[in-house]
Amino acid sequence: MDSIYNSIIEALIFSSDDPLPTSEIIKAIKEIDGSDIEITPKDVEVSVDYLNERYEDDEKSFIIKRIANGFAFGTKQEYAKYVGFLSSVKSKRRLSQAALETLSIIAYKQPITKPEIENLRGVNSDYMMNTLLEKNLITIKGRAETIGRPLLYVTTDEFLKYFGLHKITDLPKPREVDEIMKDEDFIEEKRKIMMNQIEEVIENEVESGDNDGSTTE
Amino acid sequence: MDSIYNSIIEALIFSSDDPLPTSEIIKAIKEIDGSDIEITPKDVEVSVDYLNERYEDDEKSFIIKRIANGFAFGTKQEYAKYVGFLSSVKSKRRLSQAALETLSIIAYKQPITKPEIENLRGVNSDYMMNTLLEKNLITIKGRAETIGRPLLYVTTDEFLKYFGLHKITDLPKPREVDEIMKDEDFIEEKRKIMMNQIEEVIENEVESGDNDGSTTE
Amino acid sequence: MYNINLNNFEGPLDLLLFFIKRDELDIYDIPISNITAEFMVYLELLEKLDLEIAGDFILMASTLMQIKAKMLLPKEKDERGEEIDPRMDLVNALLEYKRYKEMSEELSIQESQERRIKYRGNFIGDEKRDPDELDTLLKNISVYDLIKAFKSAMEKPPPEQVHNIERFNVTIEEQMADVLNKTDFGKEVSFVELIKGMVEKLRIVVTFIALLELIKMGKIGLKESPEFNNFIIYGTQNG
Repeated sequence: MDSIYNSIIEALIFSSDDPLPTSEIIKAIKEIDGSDIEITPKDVEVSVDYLNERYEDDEKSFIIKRIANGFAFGTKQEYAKYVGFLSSVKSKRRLSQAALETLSIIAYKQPITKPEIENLRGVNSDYMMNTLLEKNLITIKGRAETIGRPLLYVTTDEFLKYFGLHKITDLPKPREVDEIMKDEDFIEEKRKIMMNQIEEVIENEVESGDNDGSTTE
Repeated sequence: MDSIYNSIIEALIFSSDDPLPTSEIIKAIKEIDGSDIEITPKDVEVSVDYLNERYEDDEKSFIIKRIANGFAFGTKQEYAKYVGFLSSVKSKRRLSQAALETLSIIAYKQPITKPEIENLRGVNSDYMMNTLLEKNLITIKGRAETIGRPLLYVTTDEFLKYFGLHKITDLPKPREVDEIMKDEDFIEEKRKIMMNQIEEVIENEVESGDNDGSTTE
Repeated sequence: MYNINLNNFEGPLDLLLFFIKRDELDIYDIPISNITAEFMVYLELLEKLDLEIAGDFILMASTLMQIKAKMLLPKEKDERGEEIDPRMDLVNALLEYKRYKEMSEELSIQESQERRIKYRGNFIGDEKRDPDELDTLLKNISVYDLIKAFKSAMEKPPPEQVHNIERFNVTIEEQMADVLNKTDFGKEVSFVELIKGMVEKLRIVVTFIALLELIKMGKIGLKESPEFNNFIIYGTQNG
């Protein structure tokens, strides 16, 4: 096997979204470079071992691992704490879908109590509410006059800043969002009305101007 | 900065599923190794350049790219056809001409309102806006101060990533109107020819590795 | 008759640009009559084939006819007395549109190039260690720890001796509000920090009772501090 296939095998394993089996690697190479290319499963194994030796020599932070009947790149154990920190920060920072849902309910219905939110979402929202409070996206503003006088939640200035809004009334109205969605029927109706209006004008125009007798029908 | 951080920076970028900003790299290192570690954004840049030189020397099939305000590992162009075979590249549909047109207006004039976009394009853009919003290439950011306070649209990091741009300022500059007039046809033709050539190359590559006949359009 | 691919045009401006380019027209001196006629043919073609015509094409048709009509009338003049070309707005719109059309071609090239690159997408092989162990964020503080810290705080000699005796009017409610304020959503304060500057023992006692009350209500939480005999108070607000 030509040594150029080391790099190609590397590229294939790197770019695969799943652990890549030897058979797929061979298939890809034969498909692109021709079925007469001689490459065996053994060749692929040797190539991966060679690549891994190179990564070791070059003190790379990653190697090719054998995972679930295939090959996948992975960072090494030595870097686990750095990598772990990054992923934990990310997972904390990303507003999960549930948090976003809760936040949108508060944003549009504020001031609102926790029981009301939970009623709308149909699930317990303690954790979500705490996350949002911690991130300073919502805050408590007084109590409702209802039984038990539950706390009322509102969004914060931080919330506005995060979403690039000046004031809370700047939030897109549900109606505006609908408007962005294409409403086929509506557009078709509008078209027909406009077409009828202009039809007459066109006819007059064609007759008076470049009158060649062919009018719209 | 200690040279050990080359490997740590490599591991951090390698393991990030989004382009990783310099600030995150510094934060992770300080968090794990102590806030007294001296590491500047400049150090990170130098480190990435050093790593990339090494990948070149070692004939690696991937390098660190500056994209969407951060760093990410990506395959080199030379391996496009092999990588394309593994599906995900070819399955991405290209954006339509109308989508690209709308997107270029938003990219250059952001923040911009829908009426402004429609005025420039001369067509209703509801459907396009919806498509671009769904693809997360644009998003809503606040409202204009003009009458009716229409929503303002901006491009996203996903937009940068999609077009392989590091920062929004990396966009090619639009020509001045006067300039367009001067050499209009010449440039236009040249561009068309270039486009067709690129298209052809890609299509051939995709097709050659793709026997189900579904190609890009 | 030229062959026109009906679906080739993104809008009326695009179609007009096509006419201008095809017939090598001077954009600043568009023969409006011809181009209007061409435009109408196209529009009728669309109608005949029953293709979906956006209202925008129809709108452009009326704009063109308006310009055409104005061209026949005596020219309007601007404030400086110069003649206004009725085609001016259309020309400007065409040029501006062309600008972005060009840019969309640039973007298309970038898109093509970017499609050749694949970013890493499989992270299951990465070794990760949960950094939780690094945090001292542990909730295994008992009331015993609390009392110990309190006792130690009480035993520390106050930094200054104050001799004047005043009516002491600190309430648990006030101290609760103070603590809540200092731990306002996520903010943290250590116990030592909290009682710093409190010279009267009674004030520390009242603050301590306020803390207990808030913990009971679940409005604050405690966690270990790296320092011995101290602890961190943080706001929770889970009602």
